[in-house]
Amino acid sequence: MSALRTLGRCWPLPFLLCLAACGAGSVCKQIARSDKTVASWAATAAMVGQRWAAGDVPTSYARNTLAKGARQMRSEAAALARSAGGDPLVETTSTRYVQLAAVLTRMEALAGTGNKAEVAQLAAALPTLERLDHRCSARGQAQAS
Amino acid sequence: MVSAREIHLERLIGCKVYDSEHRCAGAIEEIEAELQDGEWVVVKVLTGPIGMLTRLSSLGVGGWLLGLLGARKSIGGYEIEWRHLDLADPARPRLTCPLGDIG
Amino acid sequence: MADDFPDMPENGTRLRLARDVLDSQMVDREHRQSGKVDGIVAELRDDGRLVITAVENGLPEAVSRVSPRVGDWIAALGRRWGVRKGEVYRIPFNKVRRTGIEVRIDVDAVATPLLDWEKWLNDHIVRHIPGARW
Amino acid sequence: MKPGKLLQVALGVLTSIGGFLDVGAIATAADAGASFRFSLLWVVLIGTICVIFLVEMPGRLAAVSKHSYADAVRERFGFQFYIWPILAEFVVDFLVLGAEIGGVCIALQLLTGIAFHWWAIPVALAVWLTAWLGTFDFIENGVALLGLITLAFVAGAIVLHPPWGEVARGFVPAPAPHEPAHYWFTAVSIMGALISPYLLYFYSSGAIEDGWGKQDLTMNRLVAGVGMSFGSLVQMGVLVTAAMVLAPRGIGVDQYGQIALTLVGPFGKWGYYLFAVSLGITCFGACMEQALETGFIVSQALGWNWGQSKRPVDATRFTMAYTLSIAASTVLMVVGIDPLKLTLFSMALTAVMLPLVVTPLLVIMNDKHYLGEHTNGWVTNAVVGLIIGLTFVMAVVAIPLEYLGGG
Repeated sequence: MSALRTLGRCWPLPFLLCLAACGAGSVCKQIARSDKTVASWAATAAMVGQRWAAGDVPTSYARNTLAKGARQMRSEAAALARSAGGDPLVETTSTRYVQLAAVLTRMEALAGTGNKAEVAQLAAALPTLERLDHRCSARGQAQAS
Repeated sequence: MVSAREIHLERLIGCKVYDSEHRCAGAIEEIEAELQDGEWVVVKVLTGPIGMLTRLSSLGVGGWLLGLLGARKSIGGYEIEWRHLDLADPARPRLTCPLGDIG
Repeated sequence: MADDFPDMPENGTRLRLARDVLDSQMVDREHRQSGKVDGIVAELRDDGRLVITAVENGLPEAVSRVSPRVGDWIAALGRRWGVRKGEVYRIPFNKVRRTGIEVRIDVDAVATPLLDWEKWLNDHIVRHIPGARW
Repeated sequence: MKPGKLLQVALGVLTSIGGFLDVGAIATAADAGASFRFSLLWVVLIGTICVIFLVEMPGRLAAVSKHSYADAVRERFGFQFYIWPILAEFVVDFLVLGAEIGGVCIALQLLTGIAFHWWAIPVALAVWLTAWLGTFDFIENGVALLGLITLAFVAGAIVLHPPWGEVARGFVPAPAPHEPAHYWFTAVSIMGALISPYLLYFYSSGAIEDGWGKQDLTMNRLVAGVGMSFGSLVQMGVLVTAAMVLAPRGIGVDQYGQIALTLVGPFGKWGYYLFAVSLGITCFGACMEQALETGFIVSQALGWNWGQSKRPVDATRFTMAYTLSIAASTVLMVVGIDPLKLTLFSMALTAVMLPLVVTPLLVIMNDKHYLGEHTNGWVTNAVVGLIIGLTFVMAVVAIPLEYLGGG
């Protein structure tokens, strides 16, 4: 839970960095694309977590999907770092992806132990993060197109 | 085993026909044979669009389409009688007379 | 059936070889599908006439119309491993009794190489798999 | 119309509905709904109209001439021409059959939790066994009737109470609301999934298998028109449920597992299993059709005896053709290639080769040697001309769009 709280408190930082760096169009475009994928997987994890806790989807499906989501997020983070490493905004964004991936991995582990309450809680917290990413990528897109 | 004067007609199709002044009459698209005393004898080849449309038996639709595309005078291509054709080298069929005489 | 082998047309009848013979579906006496016409052989006679002598069936012949080199390559493959030894089978043109989208040939395909692959696959593979004769 | 005939029409319509979806249709419709809500419904509508014509004509060709479309293209255009569409079709069949097998494997993964590539060989064996033992009727009618379960998508769309005004506006062609490259790539993928070459080859072969004659032309028209229209409702159902469940949450379609959520939304636990079974049956039916289609086109191109209604011993080359096709495509899944990526790639490839397959239709359907007095009217010819034009446009834009907007 602490990872979420720290992310929540310092949310203005990536937002401001995004504004400053949006002059570098291609980086913002890359971030926008990665954000879209990561946001999609974060939203998937949120719905899967909630539906698993409600007993609508089997555990194997929930774990597979959460694990796949975490993998996708990590690969987006790595791809972003590889393509535009050194740029402060990219560093912050890929770190955020890795932290999100950690949340998903945690949810997957909890699903393995059948801890519905905590998975539901983590799932509920995810959308706020995911919407934050949207605002940044939407601004990035508006800048880029 | 290909005997001395044996010709594969399927390989003629698609070959371009040239006259003595190296003008092209188009690619052979159809070959016409006639029954003479129990034997089918090649009497004519058709080249170019007229040959193609004959082979695709769509002279109706094809002619209409080509008319749309501005083929004013005729659809294009030639009907070449056998006697005007020289197949000494089957891969490069020749006309024995100038293109103008084919009409 | 009567219409299978109509009597020979009269003299002067015209035949369009590309449209009504080449690439048409061959059907034998027993209505078996017997391959497509892959080639037409003609002979240049001394009197200058070019007389149709046979139709041919064989993958090497068909492919060599696209690319002679690949056609030869397939024929070589056939000679080494093929059931028909890469040979193209010829049917005398006087056995061709009907032309058009279907070419009726007055032969019994089983007695010719036309169905060699069919028989070979049956004898060596298909027949041995349960349910092949359901 | 005699009761027997009415029953045949009803069966034809039902099998069209049950057999309409395949892995490509599900993936492209779900991606469209998730990314653009209802605004691509007009593409499904246009695609369906094209499908109705592209199914009716080969059916008529086969019923009147007893020659399939593959036969006619070789007989009329010659081997030199026909070798290219058939080679292209082999490659697409190989990929699409792999994707369809993948679809069944994913369904089994959803049901059992066992990773999908473990299911590749059992699924391939089941597909092969059904083809080996089943008659064409059993395969076409049996599997397709089971496919009626896909009406769950239509039910899901209704239960979710979509804004019907916005849905209706989706049927009006409109420019991209956002991300134009992805919008048009998705549009081309939907068309590529709908207007697939296998329609022409499979339906003409099917009409011969069913022994259709001139007396079946009305039925052919009814089955094509009514069947395909209802069938497209199912694909629209997939699009609408994705628009209602995935789009608001910003869930994109990167994996089949995410598409399962479209039915979990409206039906909860039941929705999950409904999706898995729908995906499995739909893709299993499509596997049969793709495998048999490979057998049809090679047999008809080379003039072999063929027929799924024949026993394997009576059509050994045809039988071995589809057997090798199933075996080859299964390798794609055994090595664990992602079925969804394979699906979208094969849809784009299909779009590129479509002109080569559809263009000969204009010549053949006007050839009296094949159709006598049942050749195309000028209306149908005009529609075929439009479809050919559309396929050329799709062929030109498919690959650039895949690069720009597909990834």
